[in-house]
Amino acid sequence: MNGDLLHILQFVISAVLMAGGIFFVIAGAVGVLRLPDFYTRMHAAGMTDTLGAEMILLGLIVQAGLSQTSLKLALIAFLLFLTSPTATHAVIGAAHHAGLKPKLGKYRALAPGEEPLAKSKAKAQAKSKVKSARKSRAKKRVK
Amino acid sequence: MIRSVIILLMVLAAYWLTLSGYFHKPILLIMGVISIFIVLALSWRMKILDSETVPYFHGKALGYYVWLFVEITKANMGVVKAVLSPEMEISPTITKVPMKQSTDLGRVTFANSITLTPGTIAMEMCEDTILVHALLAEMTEPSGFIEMSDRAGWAVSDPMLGVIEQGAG
Amino acid sequence: MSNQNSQSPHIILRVVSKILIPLIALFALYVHFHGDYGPGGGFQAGVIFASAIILYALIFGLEEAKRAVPPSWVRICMSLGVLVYGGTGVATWILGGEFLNFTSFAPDSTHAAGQHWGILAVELGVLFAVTGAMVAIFYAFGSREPDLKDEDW
Amino acid sequence: MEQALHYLNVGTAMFLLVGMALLLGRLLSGPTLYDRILAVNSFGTKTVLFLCVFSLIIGRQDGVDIGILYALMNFIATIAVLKFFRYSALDVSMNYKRGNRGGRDRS
Repeated sequence: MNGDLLHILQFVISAVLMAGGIFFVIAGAVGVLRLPDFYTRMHAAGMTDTLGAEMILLGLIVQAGLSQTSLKLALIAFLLFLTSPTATHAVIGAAHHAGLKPKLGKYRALAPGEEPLAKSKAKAQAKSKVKSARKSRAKKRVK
Repeated sequence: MIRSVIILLMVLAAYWLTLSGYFHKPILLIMGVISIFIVLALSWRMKILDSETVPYFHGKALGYYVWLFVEITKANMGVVKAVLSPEMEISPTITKVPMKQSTDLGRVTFANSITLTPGTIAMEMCEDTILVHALLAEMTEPSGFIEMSDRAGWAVSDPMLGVIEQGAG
Repeated sequence: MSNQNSQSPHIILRVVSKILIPLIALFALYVHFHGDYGPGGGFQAGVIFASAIILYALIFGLEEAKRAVPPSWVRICMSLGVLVYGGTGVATWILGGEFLNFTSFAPDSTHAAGQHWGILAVELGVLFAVTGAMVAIFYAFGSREPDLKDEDW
Repeated sequence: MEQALHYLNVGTAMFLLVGMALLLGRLLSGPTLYDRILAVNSFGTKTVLFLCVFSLIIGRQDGVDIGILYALMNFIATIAVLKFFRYSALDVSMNYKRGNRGGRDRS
Protein backbone atom coordinates (compact mmCIF):
# COMPACT_ATOMS: atom_id res chain seq x y z
CA MET A 1 0.00 0.00 0.00
CA ASN A 2 2.74 2.37 1.08
CA GLY A 3 4.84 1.33 -1.88
CA ASP A 4 1.97 2.10 -4.23
CA LEU A 5 1.65 5.61 -2.81
CA LEU A 6 5.38 6.17 -3.27
CA HIS A 7 5.15 5.03 -6.88
CA ILE A 8 2.26 7.38 -7.56
CA LEU A 9 4.15 10.24 -5.93
CA GLN A 10 7.21 9.41 -8.04
CA PHE A 11 5.10 9.40 -11.20
CA VAL A 12 3.41 12.70 -10.37
CA ILE A 13 6.63 14.54 -9.50
CA SER A 14 8.42 13.20 -12.55
CA ALA A 15 5.47 14.01 -14.84
CA VAL A 16 5.25 17.59 -13.55
CA LEU A 17 8.99 18.17 -13.93
CA MET A 18 9.15 16.67 -17.40
CA ALA A 19 6.06 18.54 -18.60
CA GLY A 20 7.66 21.78 -17.39
CA GLY A 21 10.90 20.90 -19.12
CA ILE A 22 9.11 20.08 -22.37
CA PHE A 23 7.26 23.39 -22.17
CA PHE A 24 10.53 25.31 -21.88
CA VAL A 25 12.20 23.26 -24.61
CA ILE A 26 9.37 23.86 -27.08
CA ALA A 27 9.10 27.53 -26.06
CA GLY A 28 12.82 27.92 -26.67
CA ALA A 29 12.57 26.31 -30.11
CA VAL A 30 9.60 28.53 -31.02
CA GLY A 31 11.56 31.53 -29.76
CA VAL A 32 14.53 30.62 -31.93
CA LEU A 33 12.18 30.61 -34.92
CA ARG A 34 10.25 33.77 -34.02
CA LEU A 35 12.71 36.28 -32.61
CA PRO A 36 14.00 38.93 -35.01
CA ASP A 37 17.80 38.76 -34.90
CA PHE A 38 20.66 36.54 -33.88
CA TYR A 39 21.36 38.08 -30.47
CA THR A 40 17.78 37.76 -29.29
CA ARG A 41 17.52 34.20 -30.62
CA MET A 42 20.46 33.34 -28.41
CA HIS A 43 18.31 34.11 -25.35
CA ALA A 44 15.64 31.65 -26.43
CA ALA A 45 18.26 28.96 -27.06
CA GLY A 46 19.73 29.62 -23.63
CA MET A 47 16.30 29.09 -22.10
CA THR A 48 16.16 25.59 -23.62
CA ASP A 49 19.65 24.77 -22.48
CA THR A 50 19.21 25.80 -18.86
CA LEU A 51 15.82 25.27 -17.33
CA GLY A 52 14.35 22.93 -19.95
CA ALA A 53 17.27 20.51 -19.90
CA GLU A 54 17.71 20.60 -16.13
CA MET A 55 14.00 19.98 -15.48
CA ILE A 56 13.82 17.01 -17.87
CA LEU A 57 16.95 15.53 -16.33
CA LEU A 58 15.55 16.05 -12.81
CA GLY A 59 12.38 14.27 -13.85
CA LEU A 60 14.41 11.35 -15.18
CA ILE A 61 16.45 11.25 -11.96
CA VAL A 62 13.21 11.01 -9.97
CA GLN A 63 12.15 8.11 -12.21
CA ALA A 64 15.44 6.27 -11.94
CA GLY A 65 15.49 6.52 -8.15
CA LEU A 66 18.66 5.77 -6.22
CA SER A 67 20.73 3.97 -8.81
CA GLN A 68 23.78 4.33 -10.97
CA THR A 69 21.70 5.66 -13.84
CA SER A 70 20.53 8.60 -11.76
CA LEU A 71 24.16 9.35 -10.80
CA LYS A 72 25.07 9.44 -14.48
CA LEU A 73 22.07 11.64 -15.24
CA ALA A 74 23.22 14.03 -12.51
CA LEU A 75 26.64 14.03 -14.16
CA ILE A 76 25.04 14.99 -17.48
CA ALA A 77 23.11 17.77 -15.72
CA PHE A 78 26.38 19.06 -14.26
CA LEU A 79 28.16 18.93 -17.62
CA LEU A 80 25.32 20.77 -19.38
CA PHE A 81 25.31 23.34 -16.57
CA LEU A 82 29.01 23.90 -17.22
CA THR A 83 29.22 23.73 -21.01
CA SER A 84 26.01 25.36 -22.26
CA PRO A 85 26.66 28.90 -20.93
CA THR A 86 30.25 28.66 -22.10
CA ALA A 87 29.22 27.65 -25.61
CA THR A 88 26.59 30.41 -25.65
CA HIS A 89 29.19 32.95 -24.57
CA ALA A 90 31.62 31.72 -27.22
CA VAL A 91 29.05 31.90 -30.04
CA ILE A 92 27.80 35.37 -29.12
CA GLY A 93 31.35 36.63 -28.54
CA ALA A 94 32.46 35.39 -31.94
CA ALA A 95 29.45 37.00 -33.64
CA HIS A 96 30.12 40.30 -31.85
CA HIS A 97 33.80 40.14 -32.77
CA ALA A 98 32.96 39.46 -36.41
CA GLY A 99 30.91 42.66 -36.46
CA LEU A 100 27.35 41.37 -36.57
CA LYS A 101 25.22 44.39 -35.62
CA PRO A 102 22.60 43.78 -32.91
CA LYS A 103 19.12 45.27 -33.23
CA LEU A 104 18.67 47.57 -30.27
CA GLY A 105 15.76 49.54 -28.89
CA LYS A 106 12.13 48.59 -28.80
CA TYR A 107 10.86 45.91 -31.12
CA ARG A 108 7.33 44.69 -31.66
CA ALA A 109 6.25 41.77 -33.77
CA LEU A 110 3.47 42.14 -36.27
CA ALA A 111 0.19 40.65 -35.21
CA PRO A 112 -1.15 38.08 -37.67
CA GLY A 113 -2.89 39.90 -40.52
CA GLU A 114 -1.52 43.28 -39.49
CA GLU A 115 0.03 45.31 -42.26
CA PRO A 116 3.54 46.69 -41.82
CA LEU A 117 3.88 50.25 -40.53
CA ALA A 118 2.35 53.01 -42.63
CA LYS A 119 5.74 54.43 -43.58
CA SER A 120 7.09 51.23 -44.96
CA LYS A 121 3.78 50.68 -46.73
CA ALA A 122 4.08 54.03 -48.44
CA LYS A 123 7.67 53.21 -49.35
CA ALA A 124 6.64 49.87 -50.78
CA GLN A 125 3.91 51.55 -52.83
CA ALA A 126 6.37 54.13 -54.10
CA LYS A 127 8.78 51.38 -55.04
CA SER A 128 6.13 49.44 -56.88
CA LYS A 129 5.09 52.62 -58.70
CA VAL A 130 8.66 53.21 -59.78
CA LYS A 131 8.92 49.61 -60.88
CA SER A 132 5.72 49.70 -62.88
CA ALA A 133 6.79 52.99 -64.44
CA ARG A 134 10.10 51.43 -65.40
CA LYS A 135 8.32 48.42 -66.82
CA SER A 136 5.94 50.51 -68.88
CA ARG A 137 8.85 52.60 -70.11
CA ALA A 138 10.68 49.44 -71.09
CA LYS A 139 7.60 48.17 -72.87
CA LYS A 140 7.31 51.44 -74.78
CA ARG A 141 10.92 51.20 -75.76
CA VAL A 142 10.34 47.71 -77.05
CA LYS A 143 7.40 48.91 -79.06
CA MET B 1 49.61 22.30 -6.31
CA ILE B 2 49.73 19.33 -3.89
CA ARG B 3 46.26 20.24 -2.68
CA SER B 4 44.98 20.44 -6.24
CA VAL B 5 46.48 17.03 -7.05
CA ILE B 6 44.83 15.42 -4.03
CA ILE B 7 41.45 16.98 -4.78
CA LEU B 8 41.70 16.05 -8.48
CA LEU B 9 42.55 12.47 -7.43
CA MET B 10 39.44 12.29 -5.26
CA VAL B 11 37.22 13.84 -7.91
CA LEU B 12 38.51 11.48 -10.59
CA ALA B 13 38.03 8.45 -8.31
CA ALA B 14 34.44 9.45 -7.65
CA TYR B 15 33.93 10.07 -11.37
CA TRP B 16 35.31 6.62 -12.26
CA LEU B 17 33.09 4.89 -9.70
CA THR B 18 30.07 6.81 -10.99
CA LEU B 19 30.79 5.74 -14.55
CA SER B 20 31.87 2.18 -13.88
CA GLY B 21 29.55 0.91 -11.19
CA TYR B 22 31.40 -2.43 -11.05
CA PHE B 23 32.61 -2.42 -7.47
CA HIS B 24 32.89 -6.19 -7.20
CA LYS B 25 35.36 -6.74 -10.04
CA PRO B 26 38.89 -6.11 -8.75
CA ILE B 27 40.35 -6.01 -12.25
CA LEU B 28 38.19 -3.02 -13.20
CA LEU B 29 39.16 -1.22 -9.99
CA ILE B 30 42.85 -1.79 -10.74
CA MET B 31 42.32 -0.46 -14.26
CA GLY B 32 40.56 2.52 -12.73
CA VAL B 33 43.60 3.31 -10.61
CA ILE B 34 45.86 3.00 -13.66
CA SER B 35 43.55 5.26 -15.70
CA ILE B 36 43.44 7.91 -12.99
CA PHE B 37 47.21 8.03 -12.89
CA ILE B 38 47.42 8.28 -16.68
CA VAL B 39 45.02 11.24 -16.56
CA LEU B 40 47.00 12.86 -13.73
CA ALA B 41 50.19 12.48 -15.76
CA LEU B 42 48.49 14.05 -18.78
CA SER B 43 47.26 17.01 -16.72
CA TRP B 44 50.73 17.40 -15.26
CA ARG B 45 52.22 17.48 -18.75
CA MET B 46 49.61 20.05 -19.77
CA LYS B 47 50.38 22.18 -16.67
CA ILE B 48 46.73 22.49 -15.74
CA LEU B 49 47.09 21.28 -12.16
CA ASP B 50 46.04 24.35 -10.23
CA SER B 51 43.10 25.70 -8.34
CA GLU B 52 41.27 26.60 -11.54
CA THR B 53 41.13 23.00 -12.69
CA VAL B 54 39.75 21.90 -9.34
CA PRO B 55 37.67 24.77 -8.04
CA TYR B 56 37.04 23.75 -4.45
CA PHE B 57 34.11 25.91 -3.61
CA HIS B 58 34.21 25.48 0.18
CA GLY B 59 30.66 24.16 0.39
CA LYS B 60 29.34 27.70 0.14
CA ALA B 61 28.86 27.12 -3.57
CA LEU B 62 25.89 24.85 -2.93
CA GLY B 63 23.96 27.74 -1.39
CA TYR B 64 24.99 29.93 -4.30
CA TYR B 65 23.71 27.45 -6.85
CA VAL B 66 20.39 27.06 -5.05
CA TRP B 67 19.99 30.84 -5.15
CA LEU B 68 21.06 30.84 -8.81
CA PHE B 69 18.49 28.17 -9.68
CA VAL B 70 15.71 30.28 -8.16
CA GLU B 71 16.95 33.29 -10.16
CA ILE B 72 17.05 31.21 -13.36
CA THR B 73 13.47 30.07 -12.81
CA LYS B 74 12.28 33.64 -12.24
CA ALA B 75 14.10 34.96 -15.29
CA ASN B 76 12.77 32.11 -17.44
CA MET B 77 9.20 33.15 -16.68
CA GLY B 78 9.90 36.65 -17.97
CA VAL B 79 11.56 35.41 -21.16
CA VAL B 80 8.81 32.87 -21.86
CA LYS B 81 6.18 35.54 -21.45
CA ALA B 82 8.01 37.87 -23.81
CA VAL B 83 8.64 35.19 -26.43
CA LEU B 84 5.24 33.52 -26.50
CA SER B 85 3.02 36.62 -26.33
CA PRO B 86 1.66 37.45 -29.80
CA GLU B 87 2.99 41.03 -29.83
CA MET B 88 6.40 39.89 -28.54
CA GLU B 89 7.39 43.23 -27.06
CA ILE B 90 11.12 43.09 -26.48
CA SER B 91 13.71 45.78 -26.09
CA PRO B 92 17.23 44.43 -26.65
CA THR B 93 19.83 46.43 -24.76
CA ILE B 94 23.59 46.31 -24.31
CA THR B 95 25.08 47.43 -21.01
CA LYS B 96 28.42 47.33 -19.28
CA VAL B 97 28.60 45.61 -15.91
CA PRO B 98 31.64 46.10 -13.65
CA MET B 99 33.46 43.04 -12.33
CA LYS B 100 34.83 43.28 -8.82
CA GLN B 101 36.24 39.78 -8.47
CA SER B 102 40.02 39.55 -8.34
CA THR B 103 40.57 35.98 -9.54
CA ASP B 104 39.76 34.62 -12.97
CA LEU B 105 37.70 31.87 -11.37
CA GLY B 106 35.45 34.40 -9.63
CA ARG B 107 35.04 36.35 -12.85
CA VAL B 108 34.17 33.21 -14.79
CA THR B 109 31.63 32.20 -12.15
CA PHE B 110 30.03 35.63 -12.38
CA ALA B 111 29.99 35.73 -16.19
CA ASN B 112 28.62 32.21 -16.47
CA SER B 113 25.91 33.04 -13.94
CA ILE B 114 24.90 36.01 -16.09
CA THR B 115 24.72 33.78 -19.15
CA LEU B 116 22.82 31.06 -17.29
CA THR B 117 20.11 33.51 -16.32
CA PRO B 118 18.02 33.69 -19.49
CA GLY B 119 17.49 37.18 -20.80
CA THR B 120 21.05 38.27 -20.14
CA ILE B 121 24.16 37.01 -21.91
CA ALA B 122 27.74 37.99 -21.22
CA MET B 123 29.06 38.99 -24.64
CA GLU B 124 32.62 40.01 -24.09
CA MET B 125 34.94 40.55 -21.15
CA CYS B 126 36.97 43.73 -21.33
CA GLU B 127 39.38 44.96 -18.66
CA ASP B 128 37.12 45.10 -15.63
CA THR B 129 33.72 45.09 -17.25
CA ILE B 130 31.49 42.61 -18.98
CA LEU B 131 29.46 43.61 -22.01
CA VAL B 132 25.98 42.22 -21.37
CA HIS B 133 23.25 41.80 -23.96
CA ALA B 134 19.78 41.77 -22.43
CA LEU B 135 16.49 40.80 -24.04
CA LEU B 136 14.37 43.20 -22.02
CA ALA B 137 15.47 46.62 -20.86
CA GLU B 138 14.22 46.02 -17.32
CA MET B 139 16.62 43.10 -16.96
CA THR B 140 19.60 45.45 -16.97
CA GLU B 141 18.97 47.00 -13.58
CA PRO B 142 22.34 47.40 -11.86
CA SER B 143 21.06 46.21 -8.47
CA GLY B 144 20.50 42.66 -9.71
CA PHE B 145 23.98 42.46 -11.21
CA ILE B 146 25.56 43.83 -8.04
CA GLU B 147 23.83 41.20 -5.93
CA MET B 148 24.89 38.42 -8.30
CA SER B 149 28.45 39.72 -8.37
CA ASP B 150 28.65 39.80 -4.59
CA ARG B 151 27.23 36.33 -4.27
CA ALA B 152 29.56 34.90 -6.94
CA GLY B 153 32.55 36.38 -5.18
CA TRP B 154 31.30 34.94 -1.91
CA ALA B 155 30.87 31.48 -3.46
CA VAL B 156 34.50 31.28 -4.58
CA SER B 157 35.54 33.09 -1.35
CA ASP B 158 37.26 35.85 -3.25
CA PRO B 159 39.86 37.57 -1.06
CA MET B 160 39.53 40.94 -2.80
CA LEU B 161 35.82 41.32 -2.34
CA GLY B 162 35.95 41.85 1.42
CA VAL B 163 38.82 44.31 1.02
CA ILE B 164 36.87 46.43 -1.45
CA GLU B 165 33.80 46.49 0.74
CA GLN B 166 35.81 47.43 3.83
CA GLY B 167 37.58 50.14 1.86
CA ALA B 168 34.29 51.50 0.62
CA GLY B 169 32.59 51.36 4.00
CA MET C 1 48.63 29.93 -13.60
CA SER C 2 45.81 31.89 -12.02
CA ASN C 3 47.74 35.10 -12.34
CA GLN C 4 45.85 38.12 -11.22
CA ASN C 5 45.81 40.33 -14.29
CA SER C 6 45.81 37.91 -17.18
CA GLN C 7 43.18 39.67 -19.23
CA SER C 8 42.81 37.35 -22.13
CA PRO C 9 39.35 37.81 -23.67
CA HIS C 10 38.75 34.07 -23.45
CA ILE C 11 39.13 33.40 -19.74
CA ILE C 12 35.75 31.65 -19.59
CA LEU C 13 36.81 29.18 -22.25
CA ARG C 14 40.14 28.61 -20.55
CA VAL C 15 38.75 27.93 -17.08
CA VAL C 16 35.91 25.67 -18.27
CA SER C 17 38.19 23.70 -20.58
CA LYS C 18 40.67 23.15 -17.78
CA ILE C 19 37.87 21.60 -15.73
CA LEU C 20 36.69 19.47 -18.66
CA ILE C 21 39.98 18.05 -19.98
CA PRO C 22 40.64 15.55 -17.12
CA LEU C 23 37.00 14.46 -17.23
CA ILE C 24 37.13 13.79 -20.99
CA ALA C 25 40.41 11.90 -20.73
CA LEU C 26 39.15 9.68 -17.91
CA PHE C 27 35.90 9.08 -19.80
CA ALA C 28 37.96 7.84 -22.75
CA LEU C 29 39.79 5.33 -20.56
CA TYR C 30 36.45 4.26 -19.03
CA VAL C 31 35.09 3.57 -22.52
CA HIS C 32 38.19 1.57 -23.31
CA PHE C 33 38.22 -0.62 -20.21
CA HIS C 34 34.48 -1.26 -20.28
CA GLY C 35 34.43 -2.41 -23.88
CA ASP C 36 33.40 -5.87 -22.64
CA TYR C 37 30.43 -4.64 -20.59
CA GLY C 38 28.93 -1.79 -22.55
CA PRO C 39 29.34 0.19 -25.74
CA GLY C 40 32.89 1.13 -26.45
CA GLY C 41 36.27 -0.27 -27.23
CA GLY C 42 39.65 0.80 -28.44
CA PHE C 43 38.68 2.88 -31.44
CA GLN C 44 36.11 5.06 -29.70
CA ALA C 45 38.33 5.48 -26.66
CA GLY C 46 41.20 6.57 -28.88
CA VAL C 47 39.09 9.22 -30.57
CA ILE C 48 37.79 10.56 -27.24
CA PHE C 49 41.26 10.65 -25.71
CA ALA C 50 42.56 12.49 -28.76
CA SER C 51 39.68 14.96 -28.45
CA ALA C 52 40.87 15.86 -24.93
CA ILE C 53 44.27 16.74 -26.38
CA ILE C 54 42.59 18.59 -29.29
CA LEU C 55 40.54 20.69 -26.84
CA TYR C 56 43.78 21.62 -25.07
CA ALA C 57 45.35 22.55 -28.41
CA LEU C 58 42.30 24.63 -29.39
CA ILE C 59 42.41 26.70 -26.23
CA PHE C 60 46.11 27.00 -25.48
CA GLY C 61 47.48 26.90 -29.01
CA LEU C 62 49.35 24.30 -31.01
CA GLU C 63 52.77 25.26 -29.64
CA GLU C 64 51.67 24.58 -26.09
CA ALA C 65 50.03 21.30 -27.12
CA LYS C 66 53.20 20.20 -28.89
CA ARG C 67 55.11 20.93 -25.71
CA ALA C 68 52.70 18.85 -23.61
CA VAL C 69 52.38 15.98 -26.10
CA PRO C 70 55.42 16.12 -28.40
CA PRO C 71 54.96 14.96 -32.01
CA SER C 72 57.69 12.36 -31.51
CA TRP C 73 55.59 10.75 -28.76
CA VAL C 74 52.62 10.75 -31.12
CA ARG C 75 54.60 8.91 -33.77
CA ILE C 76 55.93 6.42 -31.21
CA CYS C 77 52.34 5.93 -30.01
CA MET C 78 51.11 5.16 -33.53
CA SER C 79 53.77 2.57 -34.21
CA LEU C 80 53.48 1.11 -30.71
CA GLY C 81 49.81 0.45 -31.39
CA VAL C 82 50.55 -1.57 -34.50
CA LEU C 83 53.35 -3.33 -32.64
CA VAL C 84 51.04 -4.33 -29.77
CA TYR C 85 48.38 -5.57 -32.19
CA GLY C 86 50.83 -7.57 -34.26
CA GLY C 87 52.74 -8.70 -31.20
CA THR C 88 49.60 -10.23 -29.75
CA GLY C 89 49.17 -12.23 -32.93
CA VAL C 90 52.79 -13.32 -32.93
CA ALA C 91 52.52 -14.28 -29.25
CA THR C 92 49.60 -16.58 -30.02
CA TRP C 93 51.70 -18.08 -32.84
CA ILE C 94 54.58 -18.72 -30.48
CA LEU C 95 52.22 -20.28 -27.92
CA GLY C 96 51.13 -22.75 -30.59
CA GLY C 97 47.85 -21.43 -31.93
CA GLU C 98 46.89 -19.63 -35.11
CA PHE C 99 47.49 -15.91 -35.64
CA LEU C 100 45.29 -14.00 -33.12
CA ASN C 101 43.72 -17.19 -31.76
CA PHE C 102 43.38 -16.00 -28.19
CA THR C 103 42.48 -19.35 -26.61
CA SER C 104 46.16 -20.26 -26.68
CA PHE C 105 46.82 -17.66 -23.93
CA ALA C 106 44.93 -19.79 -21.41
CA PRO C 107 44.08 -23.11 -23.04
CA ASP C 108 42.93 -24.75 -19.78
CA SER C 109 40.53 -21.98 -18.78
CA THR C 110 36.86 -22.94 -18.66
CA HIS C 111 35.40 -19.43 -18.97
CA ALA C 112 37.43 -18.12 -21.90
CA ALA C 113 40.01 -16.17 -19.92
CA GLY C 114 42.30 -16.34 -22.92
CA GLN C 115 39.74 -14.53 -25.07
CA HIS C 116 39.41 -11.84 -22.40
CA TRP C 117 43.13 -11.10 -22.15
CA GLY C 118 43.69 -11.33 -25.87
CA ILE C 119 40.92 -8.87 -26.70
CA LEU C 120 42.20 -6.51 -24.02
CA ALA C 121 45.69 -6.55 -25.56
CA VAL C 122 44.39 -6.03 -29.09
CA GLU C 123 42.13 -3.19 -27.98
CA LEU C 124 45.09 -1.57 -26.23
CA GLY C 125 46.92 -1.63 -29.55
CA VAL C 126 43.95 -0.05 -31.30
CA LEU C 127 43.75 2.63 -28.57
CA PHE C 128 47.40 3.60 -29.05
CA ALA C 129 47.18 3.62 -32.82
CA VAL C 130 43.95 5.64 -33.02
CA THR C 131 45.03 8.21 -30.43
CA GLY C 132 48.31 8.69 -32.22
CA ALA C 133 46.72 8.93 -35.64
CA MET C 134 44.04 11.42 -34.53
CA VAL C 135 46.51 13.72 -32.78
CA ALA C 136 48.93 13.48 -35.71
CA ILE C 137 46.15 14.44 -38.15
CA PHE C 138 45.21 17.39 -35.95
CA TYR C 139 48.81 18.55 -35.71
CA ALA C 140 49.19 18.27 -39.46
CA PHE C 141 46.02 20.24 -40.23
CA GLY C 142 46.54 22.73 -37.41
CA SER C 143 49.97 23.75 -38.63
CA ARG C 144 48.48 24.94 -41.92
CA GLU C 145 49.11 28.64 -42.53
CA PRO C 146 45.90 30.67 -42.61
CA ASP C 147 44.89 32.13 -45.96
CA LEU C 148 43.75 35.36 -44.32
CA LYS C 149 45.48 37.07 -41.47
CA ASP C 150 43.45 38.08 -38.44
CA GLU C 151 43.89 41.77 -39.20
CA ASP C 152 42.61 41.47 -42.75
CA TRP C 153 38.92 40.98 -42.00
CA MET D 1 2.55 2.42 -12.91
CA GLU D 2 5.43 1.09 -14.98
CA GLN D 3 3.19 1.45 -18.02
CA ALA D 4 2.36 5.05 -17.12
CA LEU D 5 6.04 5.95 -16.74
CA HIS D 6 6.72 4.32 -20.07
CA TYR D 7 4.07 6.40 -21.79
CA LEU D 8 5.37 9.54 -20.07
CA ASN D 9 8.86 8.88 -21.41
CA VAL D 10 7.62 8.12 -24.91
CA GLY D 11 5.59 11.35 -24.91
CA THR D 12 8.62 13.34 -23.75
CA ALA D 13 10.73 11.81 -26.50
CA MET D 14 8.08 12.77 -29.09
CA PHE D 15 7.99 16.37 -27.90
CA LEU D 16 11.78 16.53 -27.96
CA LEU D 17 11.67 15.39 -31.57
CA VAL D 18 9.15 18.15 -32.32
CA GLY D 19 11.52 20.69 -30.76
CA MET D 20 14.40 19.33 -32.81
CA ALA D 21 12.32 19.63 -35.99
CA LEU D 22 11.56 23.28 -35.17
CA LEU D 23 15.27 23.97 -34.67
CA LEU D 24 15.98 22.29 -37.99
CA GLY D 25 13.94 25.07 -39.60
CA ARG D 26 16.26 27.69 -38.12
CA LEU D 27 19.27 25.62 -39.10
CA LEU D 28 18.19 25.52 -42.75
CA SER D 29 16.96 29.12 -43.01
CA GLY D 30 19.45 30.88 -40.72
CA PRO D 31 20.42 34.14 -42.35
CA THR D 32 23.89 34.21 -40.83
CA LEU D 33 26.48 31.59 -40.01
CA TYR D 34 26.07 32.20 -36.30
CA ASP D 35 22.35 31.40 -36.45
CA ARG D 36 23.26 28.01 -37.82
CA ILE D 37 25.91 27.40 -35.17
CA LEU D 38 23.40 28.34 -32.49
CA ALA D 39 20.84 25.97 -33.96
CA VAL D 40 23.35 23.11 -34.11
CA ASN D 41 24.41 23.73 -30.53
CA SER D 42 20.84 23.75 -29.26
CA PHE D 43 20.09 20.68 -31.38
CA GLY D 44 22.96 18.89 -29.64
CA THR D 45 21.55 19.69 -26.20
CA LYS D 46 18.22 18.23 -27.26
CA THR D 47 19.98 15.17 -28.63
CA VAL D 48 21.55 14.59 -25.21
CA LEU D 49 18.12 14.84 -23.57
CA PHE D 50 16.65 12.50 -26.18
CA LEU D 51 19.39 9.95 -25.56
CA CYS D 52 18.72 10.03 -21.81
CA VAL D 53 14.97 9.59 -22.25
CA PHE D 54 15.51 6.87 -24.84
CA SER D 55 17.86 4.88 -22.62
CA LEU D 56 15.23 4.93 -19.86
CA ILE D 57 12.60 3.77 -22.36
CA ILE D 58 14.64 0.77 -23.44
CA GLY D 59 15.75 0.18 -19.84
CA ARG D 60 19.51 0.15 -20.45
CA GLN D 61 22.02 2.71 -19.31
CA ASP D 62 24.24 2.61 -22.38
CA GLY D 63 22.37 5.56 -23.81
CA VAL D 64 23.29 7.68 -20.80
CA ASP D 65 26.99 7.03 -21.45
CA ILE D 66 26.56 8.18 -25.02
CA GLY D 67 24.70 11.21 -23.69
CA ILE D 68 27.68 12.19 -21.51
CA LEU D 69 29.94 11.79 -24.52
CA TYR D 70 27.63 13.84 -26.74
CA ALA D 71 27.45 16.66 -24.20
CA LEU D 72 31.25 16.87 -24.17
CA MET D 73 31.71 16.52 -27.94
CA ASN D 74 29.02 19.12 -28.67
CA PHE D 75 31.04 21.64 -26.66
CA ILE D 76 34.32 20.78 -28.38
CA ALA D 77 32.71 20.90 -31.83
CA THR D 78 31.17 24.32 -31.18
CA ILE D 79 34.48 25.71 -29.96
CA ALA D 80 36.37 24.25 -32.92
CA VAL D 81 33.93 25.60 -35.53
CA LEU D 82 33.87 29.05 -33.92
CA LYS D 83 37.62 29.15 -33.66
CA PHE D 84 38.03 28.15 -37.26
CA PHE D 85 35.70 30.89 -38.46
CA ARG D 86 37.20 33.50 -36.18
CA TYR D 87 40.88 32.94 -36.87
CA SER D 88 40.62 30.80 -40.02
CA ALA D 89 43.23 28.58 -38.40
CA LEU D 90 43.21 26.13 -35.54
CA ASP D 91 46.67 26.58 -34.10
CA VAL D 92 46.29 30.06 -32.61
CA SER D 93 46.39 30.24 -28.84
CA MET D 94 43.26 31.64 -27.28
CA ASN D 95 45.16 32.36 -24.10
CA TYR D 96 46.88 35.50 -25.29
CA LYS D 97 46.92 38.75 -23.37
CA ARG D 98 44.96 41.68 -24.71
CA GLY D 99 46.84 43.82 -27.21
CA ASN D 100 49.12 41.01 -28.36
CA ARG D 101 46.78 39.24 -30.69
CA GLY D 102 47.37 35.72 -31.84
CA GLY D 103 49.61 33.20 -30.20
CA ARG D 104 52.36 33.15 -32.76
CA ASP D 105 54.40 35.45 -34.92
CA ARG D 106 52.76 36.10 -38.19
CA SER D 107 55.45 38.34 -39.62
